[in-house]
Amino acid sequence: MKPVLDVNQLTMDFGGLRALDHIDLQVHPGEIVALIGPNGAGKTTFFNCITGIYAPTKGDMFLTRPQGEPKRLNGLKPNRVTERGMARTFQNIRLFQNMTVLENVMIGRHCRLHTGIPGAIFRPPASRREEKEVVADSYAMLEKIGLTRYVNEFAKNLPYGAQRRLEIARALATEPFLLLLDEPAAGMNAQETKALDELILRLRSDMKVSILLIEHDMKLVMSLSDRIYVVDYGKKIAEGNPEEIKSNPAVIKAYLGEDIDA
Amino acid sequence: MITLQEIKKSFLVSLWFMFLTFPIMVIKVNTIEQTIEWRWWWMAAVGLGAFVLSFFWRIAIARKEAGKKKAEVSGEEKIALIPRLMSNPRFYIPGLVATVALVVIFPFVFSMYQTNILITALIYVVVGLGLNIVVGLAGLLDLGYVAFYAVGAYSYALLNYHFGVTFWMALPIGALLAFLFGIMLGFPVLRLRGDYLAIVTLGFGEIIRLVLENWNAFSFGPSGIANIPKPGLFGLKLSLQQSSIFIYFVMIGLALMTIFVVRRLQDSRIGRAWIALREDEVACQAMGIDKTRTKLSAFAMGATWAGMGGVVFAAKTTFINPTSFTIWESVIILCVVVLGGMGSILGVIIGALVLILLPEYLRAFSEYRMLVFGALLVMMMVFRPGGIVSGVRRIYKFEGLQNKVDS
Amino acid sequence: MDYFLELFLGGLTRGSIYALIALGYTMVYGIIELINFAHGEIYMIGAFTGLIVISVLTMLGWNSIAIIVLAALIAMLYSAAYGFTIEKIAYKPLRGSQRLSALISAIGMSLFLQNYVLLAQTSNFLPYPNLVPTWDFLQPYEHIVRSTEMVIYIATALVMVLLTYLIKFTRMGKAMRAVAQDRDMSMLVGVDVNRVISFTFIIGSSIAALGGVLVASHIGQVNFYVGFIVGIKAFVAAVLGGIGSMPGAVLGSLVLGWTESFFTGYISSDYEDVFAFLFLVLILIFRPAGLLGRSDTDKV
Amino acid sequence: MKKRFGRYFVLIALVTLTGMVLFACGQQQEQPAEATKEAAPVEKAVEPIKLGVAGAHSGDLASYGIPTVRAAELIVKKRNAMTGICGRQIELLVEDDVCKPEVATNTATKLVTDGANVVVGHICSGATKAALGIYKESGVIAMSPSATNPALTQSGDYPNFYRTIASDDAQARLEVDFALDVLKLKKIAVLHDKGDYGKGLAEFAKGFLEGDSRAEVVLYEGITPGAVDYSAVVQKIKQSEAEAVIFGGYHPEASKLVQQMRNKAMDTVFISDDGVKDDTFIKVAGEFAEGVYATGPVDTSSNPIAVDAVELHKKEYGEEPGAFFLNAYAATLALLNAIEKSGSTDYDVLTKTLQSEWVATPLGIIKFDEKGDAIGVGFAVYQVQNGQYVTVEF
Repeated sequence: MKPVLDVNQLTMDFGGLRALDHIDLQVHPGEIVALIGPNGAGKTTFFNCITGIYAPTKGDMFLTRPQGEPKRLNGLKPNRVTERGMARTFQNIRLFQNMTVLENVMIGRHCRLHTGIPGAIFRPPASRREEKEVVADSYAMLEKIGLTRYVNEFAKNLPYGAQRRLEIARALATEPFLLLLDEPAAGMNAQETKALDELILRLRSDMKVSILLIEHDMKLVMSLSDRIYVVDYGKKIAEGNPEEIKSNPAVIKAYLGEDIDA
Repeated sequence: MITLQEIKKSFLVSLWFMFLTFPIMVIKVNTIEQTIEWRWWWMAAVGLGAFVLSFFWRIAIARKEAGKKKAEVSGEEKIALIPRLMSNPRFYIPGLVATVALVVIFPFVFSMYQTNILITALIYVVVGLGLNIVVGLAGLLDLGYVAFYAVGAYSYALLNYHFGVTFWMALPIGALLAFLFGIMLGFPVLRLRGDYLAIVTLGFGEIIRLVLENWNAFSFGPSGIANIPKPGLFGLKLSLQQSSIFIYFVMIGLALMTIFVVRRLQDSRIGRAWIALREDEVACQAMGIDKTRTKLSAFAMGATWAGMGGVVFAAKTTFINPTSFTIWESVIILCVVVLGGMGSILGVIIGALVLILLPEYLRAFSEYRMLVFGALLVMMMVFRPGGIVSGVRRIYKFEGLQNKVDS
Repeated sequence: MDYFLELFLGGLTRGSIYALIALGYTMVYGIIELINFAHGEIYMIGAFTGLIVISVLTMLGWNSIAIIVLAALIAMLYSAAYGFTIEKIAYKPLRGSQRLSALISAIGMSLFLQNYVLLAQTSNFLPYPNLVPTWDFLQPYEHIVRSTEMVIYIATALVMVLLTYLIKFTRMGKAMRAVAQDRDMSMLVGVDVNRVISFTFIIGSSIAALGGVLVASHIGQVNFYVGFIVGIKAFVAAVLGGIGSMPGAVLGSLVLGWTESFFTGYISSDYEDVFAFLFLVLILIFRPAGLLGRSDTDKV
Repeated sequence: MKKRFGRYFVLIALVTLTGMVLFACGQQQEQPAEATKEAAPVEKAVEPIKLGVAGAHSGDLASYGIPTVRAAELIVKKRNAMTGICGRQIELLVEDDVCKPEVATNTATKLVTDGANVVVGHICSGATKAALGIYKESGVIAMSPSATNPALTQSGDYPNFYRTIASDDAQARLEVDFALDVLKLKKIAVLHDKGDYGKGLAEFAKGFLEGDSRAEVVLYEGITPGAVDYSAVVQKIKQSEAEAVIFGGYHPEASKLVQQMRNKAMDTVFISDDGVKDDTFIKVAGEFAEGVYATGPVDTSSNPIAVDAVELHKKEYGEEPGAFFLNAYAATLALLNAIEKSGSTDYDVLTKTLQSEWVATPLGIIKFDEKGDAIGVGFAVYQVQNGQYVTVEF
């Protein structure tokens, strides 16, 4: 089976600084892959390269819809990448603050709809039907994620955990087959993290979506991920399933630093 | 009750203003005749005025601060008076009848002068709603909006002069030309944000005015184009009174169409994309919205209404020259949108009516007219920063699956 | 070659004049991100105050050097007072609200000040006595550069140096830079933000007043409307250089001055302003944050 | 759909209803004058003659509009003290149009609605063109003291328009003839201030010069009013080796140009129009004004009416009269005289009287031709000699 996401020799330089150094990474259909590493290792930069926000210095990126043909991502603008089926969330929440929860999710539906300006003005039956669908689909998404309580609330008034889940709901509204989660559990307490764990597993099974996850909460990473990539100072230092990573000396050194006496 | 402490503060304020306005107010200098005139009683007037006004100012500011704090504390979105009135049916049905009645009888009851200034106000409603799309919905600060207004006006004037195009043909052509100009002037500014966008659009507005002013062969330069025909009614010869009444109803129709279309756009997919663009450009693009197309569509749709407004403006004044399309026009249209209430159709309508009719009714103040107008602008903004109809952006209220849009 | 030199100096004069006003725009914008439309009027009020002081002093029979210096100082004092008062009335109450409201308030204040001077003084152009003495060492180059132009160059350079010193090496300068970066954070670490903002308006306004007095004596006349056009041009220059950066404002002003001067000289003055604006658009397309502006890319 | 749609009407109604009724009633005391021609002969009723005055009273061109208001005020005050005209007091309706066409239409409509019988104004040619259509349809005669655009009279579109100032082409013709015949100049630069007055005149001058083999137009440029510095344009004039500059525009720009030219040690002859033939020009330009030629209405300062008018102005307002004051004084006198002689404010009667009766004004004894231009108002060439304008006989 061809990998859903295939990244090889991805390199990114900011002036003299090499943020990413020849990274290879694959995500297979239905898989949950984690990308971990200390702060400043280049994880978010990696996300920004594959979603088109930055243009990488070197390296190729391919996205393949299950049973589809690989499509090259280099040079695509972020909205084209999302249309191709790879949606993302952000490390610091970027919701549309003065729009309601439902409207935020409806924005996610945008690239799947077709009503243009004439359609909006004259509202032919097709556009009217599409508007009804948008509302129904968005509400269904909120039900899946469990946010129907806040449907008409402004995004800025939501509690922190709910805002995180709204970002995931909005990303899923674009009907991706690969979901990028950028530290979804950041700032969450244990009970919220556990709920998030179940949610992500449920998403994988219900929505048939593979997930690439950046996360610092090791318990969550170990319990969720099928495979883990570890990066440090822009270089890949380890790859494998959770058990291998737990015992990998390079990972321990990167995370916990040298033993004094060793 | 006015405490001693407040009196002291006001006294200090009045001293400060007397010092501040001393040179300009008191010493009237005339270097032509080398004469200097000392007007001490003006200083006394300023002192007294400042003393009294400072009391009102402090009370108003205190009330405003208290109002804001109460809103923050209670957290609930304080729905402004007007939208609350709008929503209960007992009030709006009689209001609806009153509107239609007033709109129909207005030109016959009031004098031609009143009708004329109301036509100007309606033109600014249409143009204001256009700019509202660009500034209010999409959040793109456009200081050169008058360029599209000029495109509309000059396209009608020139087409009529060279090819005898009538008003009714020129209206769509003017709108289309402005639409194209909207896209053309939109492209170079795609990557600009905030004040850089403002200054470049200001530049475009000036470029178009200067080209109109200097390129005599094309636009007849500063001497402008005269006797532009008013809109005809199937070739009938209309007297001045009748034609101004006819233009009035044309404008009412155009304004209604604008309101209808802008509301439709606001509630549509493109409308949401504009609002998302204003909220957060990066997130909006990451969610699959094509930033370029959305921005260009905002510019182009906004420009279309300015084009139509320009065509009617040319027909109404029957003479245009570049001095009518200066930066000041863009500024006034921007004031209409911001003062009325950004993003709210109702606000823009009220903003246009207030900002255009006010200077006319300040005519009684003759040369103090613009002074009072400037002062009112400042006061309106200080005490209603969100605009007259502020805060309530028409949100998409979800009421169960048989969804109904709340106005 | 002589033609080029004179156009160059002409552009330098224009640039220095724009710089004296653009600095005020950039400082105010840097601190509270407001396009201070009323700044052009502050420049005009500075010129008028100078004219009034000059008239009174000439009546008392002072000699010309003392007059121009005192006139400039008093003009700067009064313009600073106007700047301070305007900020307190029209901008301070709007600090929390959306930026566009403050912009409209500035426009209203600009309109108010124009008509205030029109009604208090006169609508006609008043001649401005040129008290800057013609220095003898300039005599042979009289036709290339005049003493008033020389004074403008020196004043601009002096102001630039003083400002850089103020911003870089004084406590208030550090506070201004802090408030420019992040107003709320500065408040948290104990910076009296209101005092800093008032101080910025005072400095910006007094520099504009200095410009007003010097330019009016160079041109030789002044009226209530002088501030509007020059204000817009100075704002264009400030944005061209990268709004918010002091060296940017001066650089932007000089570039704008030279563009206008050379295009007038070599092509045509009919489209002088058109070229200036086209040039601005071109620069902003390639450097969306102006020549020296820091493009604050969003941290994703 | 309908219910939602209706809501918006509520608000338009609310606002227009309250706004209109409140303000409109305030304006409604005088019942709106019917737009149809007022054929009623002047009864002895006390109904006043309404004299409209329209022009720029605020904004950047205020200094060109305010002297006209003062001229009308002075005459009306004087005539009302002497039992007005045929026993009817004169009521002055002063309206500001900021020299902008769109405001001028509102101003004209307001004057017509308030029942103005005749109007002195408007000041700028653009605003005048915008307003004349309204006056024409309402049978109101408008006489401008300053609008010099030739099309206003020669186009024949505005039979109700008169002016007490010669048109641009006559002035341009005089300037060119003076430059070529008297000063025998070969290379001339033509400049203007991009305004409808300045550029209109400059185009005529350029046309006459190009039509004449004796001279050559070495430079034709527009300068930007309100610019901080004109050294670039002055360089260009020097570069073009022009012997003289013909400038179309107003005195603020002219004085800046002359000052910077003399500073660059250029002794180029400077010829300009009546916008510059104004004492303020000499005061502002100071010693740089020496030797400058300017065309202007024939010198009538020795004319007793003119002397009396200037005296009255100084006594009333404490300063010298501004631009086009004498022309406005003449226009007001001509209109009132026509009403007095014909005993009616009817359009046709007035038109006949204006075109037949000679009237004494500060500009001399004048009458109007059927196109609207004043006969007897000519232009003369003046030169600044030690601080004053002196007529140059040629």
